Amino acid sequence: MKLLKIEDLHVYYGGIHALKGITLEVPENKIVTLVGANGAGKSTTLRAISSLVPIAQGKISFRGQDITKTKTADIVKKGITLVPEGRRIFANLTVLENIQMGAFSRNDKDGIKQDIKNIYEMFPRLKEREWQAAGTLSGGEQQMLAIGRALMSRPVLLMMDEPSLGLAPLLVKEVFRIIKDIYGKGMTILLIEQNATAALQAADYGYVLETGNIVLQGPGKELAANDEIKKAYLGKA
Amino acid sequence: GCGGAEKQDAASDVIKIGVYEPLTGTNAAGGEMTVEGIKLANQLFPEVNGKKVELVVVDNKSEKQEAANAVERLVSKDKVNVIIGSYGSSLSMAGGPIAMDAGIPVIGCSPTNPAVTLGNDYYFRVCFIDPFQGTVMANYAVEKLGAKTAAIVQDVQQDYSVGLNNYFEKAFKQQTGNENAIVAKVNYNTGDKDFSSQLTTIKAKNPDVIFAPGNFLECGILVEKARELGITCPILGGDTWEAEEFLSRVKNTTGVYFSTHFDSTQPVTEMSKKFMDEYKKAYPEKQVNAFGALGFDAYILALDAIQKAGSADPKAIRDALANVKDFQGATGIITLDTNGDATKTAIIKKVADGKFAYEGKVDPK
Amino acid sequence: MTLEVFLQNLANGISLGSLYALIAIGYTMVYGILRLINFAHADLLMVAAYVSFYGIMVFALPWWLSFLIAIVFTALLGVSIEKIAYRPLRSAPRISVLISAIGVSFLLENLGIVAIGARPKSFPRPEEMVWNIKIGDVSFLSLTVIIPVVTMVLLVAVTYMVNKTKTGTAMRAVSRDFETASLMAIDVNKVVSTTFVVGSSLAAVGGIMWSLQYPQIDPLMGVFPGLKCFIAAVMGGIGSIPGAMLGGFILGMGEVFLVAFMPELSGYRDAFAFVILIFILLFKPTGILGENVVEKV
Amino acid sequence: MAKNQQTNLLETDHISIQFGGLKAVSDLALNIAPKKIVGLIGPNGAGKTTAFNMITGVYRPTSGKIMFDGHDITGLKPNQITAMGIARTFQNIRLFSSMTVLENVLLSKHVRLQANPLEAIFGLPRYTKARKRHYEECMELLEQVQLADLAHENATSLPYGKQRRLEIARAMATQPKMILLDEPAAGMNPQESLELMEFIARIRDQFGFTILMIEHHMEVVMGICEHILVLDHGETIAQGTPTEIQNNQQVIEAYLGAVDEIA
Amino acid sequence: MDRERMKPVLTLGLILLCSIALYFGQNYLDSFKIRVLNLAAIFVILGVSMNLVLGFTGMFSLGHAGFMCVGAYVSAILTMSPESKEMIYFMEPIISPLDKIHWPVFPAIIMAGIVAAFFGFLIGFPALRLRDDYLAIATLGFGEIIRIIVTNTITITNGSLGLKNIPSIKSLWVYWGFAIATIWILKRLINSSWGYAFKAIRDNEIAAEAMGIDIFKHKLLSFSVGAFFAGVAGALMGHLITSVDPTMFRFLFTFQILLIIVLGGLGSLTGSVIAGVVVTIMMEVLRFVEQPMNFLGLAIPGIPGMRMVIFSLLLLLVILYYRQGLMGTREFNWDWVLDKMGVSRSSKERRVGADG
Ligand SMILES: Nc1ncnc2c1ncn2[C@@H]1O[C@H](COP(=O)(O)OP(=O)(O)OP(=O)(O)O)[C@@H](O)[C@H]1O
Ligand SMILES: Nc1ncnc2c1ncn2[C@@H]1O[C@H](COP(=O)(O)OP(=O)(O)OP(=O)(O)O)[C@@H](O)[C@H]1O
Ligand SMILES: [Mg+2]
Ligand SMILES: [Mg+2]
Repeated sequence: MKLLKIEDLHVYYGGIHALKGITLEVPENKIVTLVGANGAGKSTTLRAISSLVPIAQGKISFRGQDITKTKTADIVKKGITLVPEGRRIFANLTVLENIQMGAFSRNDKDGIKQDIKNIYEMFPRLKEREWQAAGTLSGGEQQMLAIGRALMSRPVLLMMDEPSLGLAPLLVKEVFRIIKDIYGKGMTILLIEQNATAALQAADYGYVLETGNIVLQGPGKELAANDEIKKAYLGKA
Repeated sequence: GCGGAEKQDAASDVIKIGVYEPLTGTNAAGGEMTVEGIKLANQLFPEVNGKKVELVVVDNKSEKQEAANAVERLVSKDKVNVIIGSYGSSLSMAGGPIAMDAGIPVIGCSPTNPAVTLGNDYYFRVCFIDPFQGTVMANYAVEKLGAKTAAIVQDVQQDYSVGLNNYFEKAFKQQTGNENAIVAKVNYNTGDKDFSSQLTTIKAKNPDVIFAPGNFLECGILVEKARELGITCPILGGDTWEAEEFLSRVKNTTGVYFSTHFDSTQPVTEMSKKFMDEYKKAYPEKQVNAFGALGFDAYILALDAIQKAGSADPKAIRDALANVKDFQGATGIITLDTNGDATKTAIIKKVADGKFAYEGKVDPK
Repeated sequence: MTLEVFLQNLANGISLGSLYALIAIGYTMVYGILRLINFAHADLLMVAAYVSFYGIMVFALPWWLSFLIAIVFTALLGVSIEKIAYRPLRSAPRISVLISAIGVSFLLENLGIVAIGARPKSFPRPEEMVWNIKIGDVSFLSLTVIIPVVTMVLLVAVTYMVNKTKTGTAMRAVSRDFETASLMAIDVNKVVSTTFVVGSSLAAVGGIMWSLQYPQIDPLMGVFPGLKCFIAAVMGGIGSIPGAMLGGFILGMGEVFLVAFMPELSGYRDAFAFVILIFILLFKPTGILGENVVEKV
Repeated sequence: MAKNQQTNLLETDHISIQFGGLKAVSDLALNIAPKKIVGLIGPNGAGKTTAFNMITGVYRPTSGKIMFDGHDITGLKPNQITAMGIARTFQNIRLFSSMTVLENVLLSKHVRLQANPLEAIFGLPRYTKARKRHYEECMELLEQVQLADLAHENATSLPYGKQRRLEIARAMATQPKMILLDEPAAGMNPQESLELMEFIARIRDQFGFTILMIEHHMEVVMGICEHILVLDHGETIAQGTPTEIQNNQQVIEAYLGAVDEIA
Repeated sequence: MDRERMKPVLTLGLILLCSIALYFGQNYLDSFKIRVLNLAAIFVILGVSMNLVLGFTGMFSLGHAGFMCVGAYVSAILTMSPESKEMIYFMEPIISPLDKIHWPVFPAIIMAGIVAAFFGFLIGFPALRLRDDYLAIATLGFGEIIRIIVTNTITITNGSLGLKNIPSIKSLWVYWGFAIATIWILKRLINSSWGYAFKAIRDNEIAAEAMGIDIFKHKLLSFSVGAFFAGVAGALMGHLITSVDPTMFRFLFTFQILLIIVLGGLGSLTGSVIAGVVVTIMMEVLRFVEQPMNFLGLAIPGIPGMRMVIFSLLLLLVILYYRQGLMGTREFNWDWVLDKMGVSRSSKERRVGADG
């Protein structure tokens, strides 16, 4: 069954027609990736799913339920969590408080405690910085925090907007390992990556966006081998 | 501009009296009381020389530039024959020069700063001025209350308070023959509500009397607070104290004296009685107050001048006003001096049994 | 200065300081969440005072009931103001919201003048609450004790709520970033409304206490405490609840003792409030307990 | 002055900085000869941006000294340092949002303007001439960086890659001797990174800038840097040529990870 | 004709048109209308100068009323005749040499600006280290401190008694002359390299500093220039009303100016000019709602305060539904006018002006 289904999605920013009829599907327990040049509309798609931008036209359904008009907070409660572009950590809360915020909708104290421990295991650096104001973390540390925070809501569908942005190579690998790891635990992932090679390698399925339209789609490995894509995004002629 | 001719026509059977008072902003309460008095007078005496009198009331928002606009509007747009206003000397000073330039006489109700009428032949007023009032209270303190020392509390933002204190201080020192008779002088600002530290300072100096002229709003709290702090000496003030808001605060205290313009129990004139009665009829839920009375007087004085002048010509009204002598107003017998200021008897009142009570009077020299 | 005079001044200072603190806490709450100087806060004091006044004087209700009604009414009004005048501007530049707040403030004040007139009214003091206490030569009103107690209780309650409850954590998250907060499953509108309920109730309590202490009420009565308490909140570090408390006390005590030690400077009292404020800001640009907002380059 | 000080454009003499208990950078000794492209790499939070901030005057080092072009610039304000010839870009783009592309660049000329506001108001020749010259220089610069056709677009409406390039152009317009680039390729796809790399090499050759850059994209760093310095936990753990660094075991462990398919 | 060459001609034409309007205004309007227009000119000066500080440089400063106060007193004391001073300072005489000074009006107004700018400089020195709300409350505080000092220094300012008999100026030419000069100077400044530096500081302080702009110096410059014109406006206000006192310059006055610039559009001089005129005139026009009215045979008594209620409602409506203000950050410019009139552009201009 398709976990998430988007049909003919249109989004405008004032006069800018950012999404011009996107139709895509995310099957359960798969990794799906969106690739495309800067400004193609990748982030906008994820923001529309989270209901952070007004949807002009189209329909989004999750587990067969229409969520086009659902409020952001309720969408999160239904199990869709977004790791936003640019990290957006709460700068003046401590690292720990940030992580706890992720579990806002949950009430199981012990489960939360255990999850925090897991997160610290995943990112030992965060444990070291537990009491530091998150705003003073380095770029990479903030990204770890953002991912960790999102995991705290135990999402069914985790959407990540460029999670490897600004990370050191070792950590980029780490992030991809984590993505696979999370995926292994039965989560579904919708991923945006500039590092298209890695993303397409990791993904089950990929969509290519160009100025608000989907121009190409197919299994990840297939797309990675596509010559046109290689030329446009992968820096390989 | 155009349309003037039409207005002139209308003016022939109507006499317009402009009123500019603060109806909003910080001085709104004073303005409101004054306008009540003016409106009452207008109801009682709606006609003069066989013509209907029309009031044009404009708000000056307690702001100088608005006061100036208001007067300009009254003289050049509404083409009034005479103007009444304004509570607050500084607002009057903003309006004064404009009326003078336009040759329209103005009658002030309660602006007591001497500068209002100085150098302005078109500005008159029905109240006495600060030098007189301050001196009256100093004499009273020394002669009747036997005070040898005094403390002064002043609102530095109020020209009224500063001016009155200045004359009180001079007269008090002169009367007692003691340069150091003022043992404490403390200040506050309009709008303050906490006077505890000022009063604590005064309490430590133990003066024979305290002189504290200012807005009834601040002073009511001040007097009440003084008694709470255990200060028992007499506290003296000026005409602004005659307001129910003040009384409600100090009802249960004694030793509160102030100078004012009239007294209901000792009506100086027939008009006083009439005013009292009508006021109670018109505003049954309100206490008679000095501002209402002064507003009332300003109006009937204007009517008197129009009648004497026999015309609605502003110049003629001005000349009539300049010659006012022994006019029987609600607040007493008014004679306007060369500056246009009223010389009249000051009444001293005190608080007793939860009311203002007559204490004595001081005639002008 | 004799001991009595000193003690008297101390009593005066505590009474004024805790009143400032009480109102400042409300300012700081709203500011802490919305980064908005809620100018209308000052006028909520006035609304609460008038509702209490009419409750007691016109409808002859017992004073405690009137006060309760006033608090509920003011809280509802505060929430409505947020809904109507602030919420639509959430994504607008801060200055627009500020202007909106000034607009609401002007509107409330002038509606007050139009509807009930500019003349002050005398606020009734229930005898059960207000009486005179005299210890030796030091005399003060019962309010001098009651107000600090009320302030402390509310301070503890509000601090607990913000730091220890879930709603409180949500408030702090919302204050940083609405959008991301909503991604944490936080209902931002509800959190903001809750903040206004609490903030406006604090304003109501402040307004009632203020009117008991200085029992003359008029439509512009909020302007003066509004400004003073805002100064106090900034002094302590706006957004910080203990800061507001601290600022209130510093300001109240400072004003009282300035006049006590230097009576000839009493005319400069308001200037003095600003002088301490500016002095503090120069050394701690975000107030005494204010957080240092670091922008990482 | 010792001779070797003249051969290096920038020298940091064992600078350190501490935030509370955290030593973000310790004993950093950077020596950069003119016209070189030097890379500064290291794990997240290693202190790279902090090192930039010390050099550009945003933070003052807790200890140590920074020499630039023979002058001690330790503790100078950012604008003074810019005036001396160091320009920078930011990890997160900081363009002037209300201004056009051209105005963003033109602004960098303000620091070189020799006139006072009165001359500007009354349009006196010293000002108008300088302004005209600056305008021409900026247009030319935009031409060079291929943004000329967008000169009158609003800067923040540009696509991401072009904003990055504009930020570099803006830094270039201050007429610096040295440019510090903080993760210029962040958020770019591999193709865009390649283009950026060529661009950086080109402006170095054309204008003779000295360049110090922080970057996590190894293909960029290894592709154009002549010298690389690696930080970890504020400490310098290695420096050398790209090949040396790529084969340094410590660097591989701390930063690069085992060689694999991603690069 | 080529557009670029048309513009100066058009500007000249506009100035001529303004002069004609002023000429007719001065000769044919009644004194009430002239007074309101003069007041509008003062609010225009206040609006554009505060907009420089707040809208263009992004400094949230609320000290404008304080600088007006300085300007008003400086010009008043310099221009009042010695006899007037002797009469007005009846509590305590004015200190020498101020008692003898008797300047003509024009240099006194300029001096008022200079002294106010100097105060701005002094205050800016400590205050401009602060930001946002902290700057706002500190500058508001300085404004109040100025006013309170003026209230308490009786031998210079006559304290709360205020000053009167300030030489009166009635001419539209003077007020609007100053207003137009102010607009022109500020427009030139804003379009200069310094203007861009101000905007850069507003947009992103950190980046501006990294581009070599001395933030503090530029903020101080903008702040002092703002204070200068506030001082000039204060002086004019004194000459318009012919009396001044400290209560005129309460911080609420600054809010009025703030309203004007926000209504007009932060960062638009044109907006401030339009809003300054509209708000001043509207406050007078709205007076009718406070007059007793006969509405369909129903006598409605005048309700004081109605005017302010309506004004606050209008303000709220504008800010809620039109938050950019009248002009946003746009300015009046000939290109726009010519486009509207259908005058075509040359191809080169079209490329340059494509953003518009
Ligand atoms: N808040 C906004 N206001 C106006 N336009 C916007 C806004 N956000 C995005 N856009 C525009 O919408 C289009 C799509 O943007 P989006 O952020 O979705 O792109 P993206 O594919 O995520 O690019 P990137 O790789 O840069 O993150 C772009 O043209 C962008 O300029
Ligand atoms: N103002 C500050 N206060 C406290 N700690 C800080 C501050 N600035 C930076 N730090 C800390 O110093 C360390 C170095 O940060 P820096 O930004 O220099 O890292 P970086 O090497 O640039 O990392 P990245 O590649 O992720 O951008 C980090 O641990 C960070 O948390
Ligand atoms: Mg994106
Ligand atoms: Mg960094």
